[in-house]
Amino acid sequence: MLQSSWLIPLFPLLSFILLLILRKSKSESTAWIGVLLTGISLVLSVGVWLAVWQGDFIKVEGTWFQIGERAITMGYEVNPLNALMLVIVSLVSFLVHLYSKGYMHGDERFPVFFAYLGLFSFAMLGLVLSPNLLQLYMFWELVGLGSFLLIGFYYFKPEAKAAAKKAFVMTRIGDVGLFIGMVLLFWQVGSFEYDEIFASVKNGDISSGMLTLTALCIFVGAIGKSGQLPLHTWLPDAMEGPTPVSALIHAATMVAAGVYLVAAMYPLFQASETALTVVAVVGGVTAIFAASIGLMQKDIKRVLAYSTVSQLGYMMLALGASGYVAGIFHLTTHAFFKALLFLAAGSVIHAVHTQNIEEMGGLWKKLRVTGPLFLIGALAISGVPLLSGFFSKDEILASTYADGKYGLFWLAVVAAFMTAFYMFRLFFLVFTGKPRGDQSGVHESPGVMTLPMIVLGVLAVVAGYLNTTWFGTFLSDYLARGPVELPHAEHHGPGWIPIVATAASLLGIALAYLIYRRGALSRDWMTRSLPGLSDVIYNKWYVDEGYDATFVKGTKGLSKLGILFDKYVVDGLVAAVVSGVQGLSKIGSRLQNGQVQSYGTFAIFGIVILLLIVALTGGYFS
Amino acid sequence: MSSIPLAAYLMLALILFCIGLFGALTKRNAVIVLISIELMLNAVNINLVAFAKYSINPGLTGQIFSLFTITVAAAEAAVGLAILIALYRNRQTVNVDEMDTMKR
Amino acid sequence: MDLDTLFSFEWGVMSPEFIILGTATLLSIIDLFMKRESSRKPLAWLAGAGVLASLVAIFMQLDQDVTSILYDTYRLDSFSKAFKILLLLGTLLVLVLASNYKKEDVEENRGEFYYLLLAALLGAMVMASSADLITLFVGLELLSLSSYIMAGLERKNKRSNESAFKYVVSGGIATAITLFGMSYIFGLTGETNLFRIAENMGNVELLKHSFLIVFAFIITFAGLTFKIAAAPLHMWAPDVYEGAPVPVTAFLSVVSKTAGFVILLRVIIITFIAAPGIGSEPLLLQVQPYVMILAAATMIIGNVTALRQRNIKRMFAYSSIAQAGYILVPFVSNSSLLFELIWFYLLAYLFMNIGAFTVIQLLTSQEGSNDIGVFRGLFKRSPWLAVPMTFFVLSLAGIPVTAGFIGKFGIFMGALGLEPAHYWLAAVMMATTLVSYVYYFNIIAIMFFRDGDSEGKRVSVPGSMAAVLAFCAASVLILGIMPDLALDFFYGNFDVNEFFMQIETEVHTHDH
Amino acid sequence: MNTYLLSILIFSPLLGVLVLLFTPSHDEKSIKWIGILGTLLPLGTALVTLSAFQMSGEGLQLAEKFQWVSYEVFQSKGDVSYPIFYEVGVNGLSMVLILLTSVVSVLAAIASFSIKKDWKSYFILFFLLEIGMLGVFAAQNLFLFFIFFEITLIPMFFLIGRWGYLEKEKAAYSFLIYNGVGSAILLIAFVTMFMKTGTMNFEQLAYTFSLPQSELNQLNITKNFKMGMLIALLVAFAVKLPVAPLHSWMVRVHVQAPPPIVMIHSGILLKIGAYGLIVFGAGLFPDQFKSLAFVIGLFGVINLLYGAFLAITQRDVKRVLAYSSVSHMGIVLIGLASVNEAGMTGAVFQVVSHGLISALLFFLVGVLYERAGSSNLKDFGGVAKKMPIFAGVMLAGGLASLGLPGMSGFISEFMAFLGLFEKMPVLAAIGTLGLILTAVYVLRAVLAITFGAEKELPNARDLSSTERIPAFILLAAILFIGIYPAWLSDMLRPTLDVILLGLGG
Repeated sequence: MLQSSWLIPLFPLLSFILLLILRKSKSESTAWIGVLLTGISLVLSVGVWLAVWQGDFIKVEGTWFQIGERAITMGYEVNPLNALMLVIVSLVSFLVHLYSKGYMHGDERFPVFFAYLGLFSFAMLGLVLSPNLLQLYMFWELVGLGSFLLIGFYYFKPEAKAAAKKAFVMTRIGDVGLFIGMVLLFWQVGSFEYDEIFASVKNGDISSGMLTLTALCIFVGAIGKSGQLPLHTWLPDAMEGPTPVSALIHAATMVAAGVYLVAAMYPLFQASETALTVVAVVGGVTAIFAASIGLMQKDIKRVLAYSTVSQLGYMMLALGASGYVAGIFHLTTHAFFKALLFLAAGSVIHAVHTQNIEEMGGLWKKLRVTGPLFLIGALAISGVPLLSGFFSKDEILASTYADGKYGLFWLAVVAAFMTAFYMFRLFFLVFTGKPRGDQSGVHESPGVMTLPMIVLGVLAVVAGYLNTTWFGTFLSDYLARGPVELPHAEHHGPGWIPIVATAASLLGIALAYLIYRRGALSRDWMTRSLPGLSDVIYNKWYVDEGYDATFVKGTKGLSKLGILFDKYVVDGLVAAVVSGVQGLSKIGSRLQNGQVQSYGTFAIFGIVILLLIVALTGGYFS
Repeated sequence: MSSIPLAAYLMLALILFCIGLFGALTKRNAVIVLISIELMLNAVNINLVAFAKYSINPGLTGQIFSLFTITVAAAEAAVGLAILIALYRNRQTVNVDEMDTMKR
Repeated sequence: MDLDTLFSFEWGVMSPEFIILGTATLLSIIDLFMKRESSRKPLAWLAGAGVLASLVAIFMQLDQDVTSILYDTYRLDSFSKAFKILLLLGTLLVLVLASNYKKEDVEENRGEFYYLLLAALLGAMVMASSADLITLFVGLELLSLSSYIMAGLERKNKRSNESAFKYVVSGGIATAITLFGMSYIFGLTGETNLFRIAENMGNVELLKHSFLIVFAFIITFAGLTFKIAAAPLHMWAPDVYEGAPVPVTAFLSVVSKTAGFVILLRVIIITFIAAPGIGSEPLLLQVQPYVMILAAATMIIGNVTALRQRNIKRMFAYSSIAQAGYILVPFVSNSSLLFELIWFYLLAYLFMNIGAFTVIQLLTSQEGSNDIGVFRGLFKRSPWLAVPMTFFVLSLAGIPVTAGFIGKFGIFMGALGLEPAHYWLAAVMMATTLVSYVYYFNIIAIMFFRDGDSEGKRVSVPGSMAAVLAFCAASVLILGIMPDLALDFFYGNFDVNEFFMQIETEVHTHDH
Repeated sequence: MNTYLLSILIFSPLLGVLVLLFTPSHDEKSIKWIGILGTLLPLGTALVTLSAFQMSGEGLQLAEKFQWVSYEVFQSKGDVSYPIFYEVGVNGLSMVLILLTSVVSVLAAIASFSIKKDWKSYFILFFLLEIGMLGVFAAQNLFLFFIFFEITLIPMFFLIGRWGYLEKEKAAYSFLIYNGVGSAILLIAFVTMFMKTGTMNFEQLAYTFSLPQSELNQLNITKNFKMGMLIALLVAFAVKLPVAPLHSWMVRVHVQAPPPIVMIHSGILLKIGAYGLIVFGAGLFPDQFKSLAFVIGLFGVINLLYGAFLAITQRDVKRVLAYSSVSHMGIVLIGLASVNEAGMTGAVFQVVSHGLISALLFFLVGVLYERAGSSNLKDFGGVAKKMPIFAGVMLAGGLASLGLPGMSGFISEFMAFLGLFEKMPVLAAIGTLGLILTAVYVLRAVLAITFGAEKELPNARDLSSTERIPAFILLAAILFIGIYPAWLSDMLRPTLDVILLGLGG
């Protein structure tokens, strides 16, 4: 089974190629190609996972090309961590393929969409299977390409174009960090291989300063991909893409790649306390920061997007707080419930043709499948007990507390409260109350769309039992077989932590209920009480504007300056030389005045001057 | 025999040469210009003859040289005057400074 | 000297000169007896035949050892043979140009041009073959006087007149200056024979007159720059070139210039080779910076001023000034490659410049204008004229695969090969070459890029002109691709050491 | 027969010239076909050469040598002759570049279908240009190199000046004068070296310059002399590459020249600069090159950033691409400056990769210009609608240009930076800023054309089948190198090893 794991990414690639060839086909059954091929990948992935569960790992590599004596290798590796990722990715990918069959119905570039999905799946699976940093980096960028193409799928929309560009550039900033970190590591270790890097780290071959530096550089890559502060702005904008894309790429898989990266390179981070702290702080701050923005957004997908950013922050926080298992656990559960939420949101949008929650309301009755599924997702993400989110979030809080990062702990609790609040704000506004827009043609989505949602709904409920103190820590036992030495003793913080967490989320739900369901509190209650703050939050803390005013304007300004420099200094110097020569030419032809006698005079002057020079410099009269 | 030193001849020739040069370069009348050139050539002749007699290595060839110079100068004057006449026929002027249709 | 002595000389070595002299005399006599209205074209053919015969005679002399007659006033050595070939070849091509030269306002059927041309050639050949100041001077004047008349040959053309007059005046002054310098050379050494001058120059007594020596050097050198149209005596060239008939311009820019270099080499190198400078350095080394200044000034003035020219003949005048500057560079460097470098460059220059003037003559006489606009759209109209012209221009600019490049490359070898290398002179040469690209390529641009209103007006090319064009273009290319053809010929037949070889054959007998 | 293979290759385009000379000049169709067939001949010969070429073989292969020009010099130390030979040969590096040349030439010839006038002289010049390019890479001595180098100048001058756009003549002059400056410096340096050492052969020169200083003193070769020569060579090739601030001619050429010629120009001609830097700079004066490495690297980073910054706000897509070339050539310098295997390989990869990518992009721009009569970004939008294949290829080209993995641009950028990070990590880190900026300007330009609201184009046709050939071949080549770089790196390694050995590892 394991030997054929290299085939897993190739099926989606095949799908990409086939569908690109068939791009002009009007038949929507082309979607089945994609579904089928990712389905095969899924089966293989599950098989691989099961094999790994039984303790089989594999690593196969071959030389790709050589730089001098050093061989740059390519290959594939399966270990507990990435086997889990394989399953998550191929599962979500498969479900999204299926879902898109219904969602994209009627689009004139239908096959192209599936082709892009295939490309993305290929890249993401390839990323996960990579046995070395370089290969990871390559797929890392390809994943970005897939994301870019899918965000810009509606290429004729200026917003989509801008969003695609923004996504690519912002993640590239992170990628460059990863690139630097990777290359620096190479010159320290002499290889891109994870094993060798970890071995060097263990042997202490790398100075601690360099360790921190490389870890941080790599973390910059993770920040970019996972939409962490300060490179988060692209992720909400990426919602311009079709909703299934948001579910696949911008919720479940690609954005989690940052978390995966940190997890995959965990020994490196473990070796540097500073790096871990930075990861934790960035994660924690992002969690609450994004959650705060989520409170006031009006676009259903944007709320979910900020929620994603926030949840990814949680994962980073966990990893930074030595909660390796917690982080990956949350990654897993989040993949399911966030994909569910997005697909459900997609179903809603599919029904009402708007993304503005102000124009929805009272959809519970009309969307009998979507509504409950959305509720499950919302409950899961809010951390309501017994659902998956509860367990993973609890574990994160526990590790943070156990790691002694109390400030971040309370930050995370507040974020949990906010999460519950905005999720239920969303739920109440969308599904309850009276319709605020035209809902004449609204009907439930077809089976191809609801089926994936149901699968995800089930998973969102049960995935939490992978790792619980009550039923068994399957996940951490499983991960412990991997190359990463787990931080000793998974933290089981004080028993009051789950209670606090539950309280926070229930409080959030209650508050949302009071405001948006019961109307007990005015909706603009906060706006009125804290006008300045709410303004700032509503405008997403003005980060976009800030970037625009500094980096974007700065770059453009520098560019304009450069153009001026080019025109006036570079070309100006040349022009000066040219006009100098022309001036000489003018003098030359002026002297040629047609008077033969003046020619003679010049000649005589020439001779006399020459003689003078000879007399003065020749040393004849000294 | 003679008390006049070589330097005096040379100075005379130099002065004569400069006078000729000055005339050739400043006079407006083309005939005078041609004559001035003759003056310069004659200055050379003085040089040659003086050197032939008084130089460090005196020799007869200097005088022979001057004979050739005189002959050539005559030919040159003839050619010059002939050209001048052709020019005069076309232009009705012998002013050197009017002969500047070609310039720059 | 009695008749016996006179007859004892090997007059045969002068056969090339005699052939030219005889042809010129014959032509003048035939011209006298020809009817006024009959065409003088046969004269051109006759003249050409004479030049060709003379050329053959020289080729037959190639194996001959150094011979000197008339007390070294005439000597046949490798140097003279090598350069006489250039002179004859140049004249031959100019003759073809001249035979095709027609202008409406000139009375046709005038034969004197041909024998004047031959007379000028004779003067140039004497300059190449003499080692005595007096004969050199006479040869120089023979060339000059004939040229003066040729420049003014279009008697009714004011420009031609003016050109001739300017030439005469400038030439007169230059002659005087040269002679003035020569008189000092004579005065210092008491000799007119170049080799004996050289011997006497080495005299210790002269050490105290070292300034006079350098004075003589500068004056003579400056005077001789007139013929090659180099600074400081270069300013006549644009005006004279512009006014003179095209074949004459071609002659002046090629044959006359070659002759100028010949006399410069003879007089300067032989005379001053042993001359002492200050300290232990020889004079020729010491004056290098000054010659360098002249060379640099010539290159700069020529190339820079050419930029503004709209008159094609004038442009080529400045171009030829610049080329003279390039050829002066080997003089400065005085490398052992001196002779072959100059010879090769002049050979290349001969082909490219005469080729260019062939095209210029065809175009200017058809369009009746000397403006550079005559080239407009030439590629469209007459590609077979435009393409060779492109080769010539590229060669003048020194672009590879043309003879001009090899010539320039050689000059660089000379300039950079010695210790210390003349980097800045090479730099000036390169920089001015770049400037020259602008005006040379301007011609190309006009021919190729601007399709003017004169579209469709083809240029008629007489057969002989086409032959000259083809010959020049082929030579420019072949010498550019296989320069060894010329270099091997040079090395195989000429020994530059002969240049310095003094022949002590006859004993002086003054028994009368 | 093998002995003359290279000469046959170099001069094979002459056959095309010959045939064209006897083709009536109004017969557009046959001329264009002869044009394509004429470039296929060198391609075929190049492939034969490749098959005769031993991949792992070290040193020069298929060498030819004939006496050519001989100056005899009589000096005090005795007769010294200064022979100049006709010497050609290939090593891994030049083989790669010869292949690149012959491929890009064929594609440019196909792209020349859009040429509107004077096809006959166009293709004659085109062939001459190809001779020059092939010769430059095959030449094994300075003299021959210089001659071929200059041979490329003249046809280019004509091709720009006659078939270019509005300000073509100015561009042609710009090209001529700037390159003239470069070749002038080159010539002075070459002749000086020749006169000092008596040889022009690359290997002999490298050997001579590597002699111990005590022996060099006899030849009057000092350390300063070597340094001076190196600086002269660097400046000369910096003009060609081009290195800021000597780049303005190149921008002008890229904007004004006809698209097929720009393909050739940015695809191959600029590469002569890089080739020269490697062969002459690093190859002849390794020690001095090493001591200047920082300066070279600095210029590389400046080039990279300067080009990128200026590309960001350009309004004309041609100018964007032109500045992008400036920027990408910075990566070549970065690779060279690192003076290690990774960097050197990266530099050569960048040469090849940029050759293909820029050829592709300029080809597409040419297509666009043909359709719309404009290359101003403002005039375009949503081209993907009517011209989906065009848009796809353009996007792919853009992505290749910004160094997307799986495409050739990534490998070269990666290796160049990998190299520099070993030696000058801080400088390299500053340089990586360029990677971000590249993404910014490439996407801006490409998306402005293909994405967004559709703007009406007068003549919006997707790529025709003839146009698809060059586009797809180039794209395939870009992908091939990106996915399987070993093919190229194996071919290069023996050659680069020799150079690196001189550089001391």
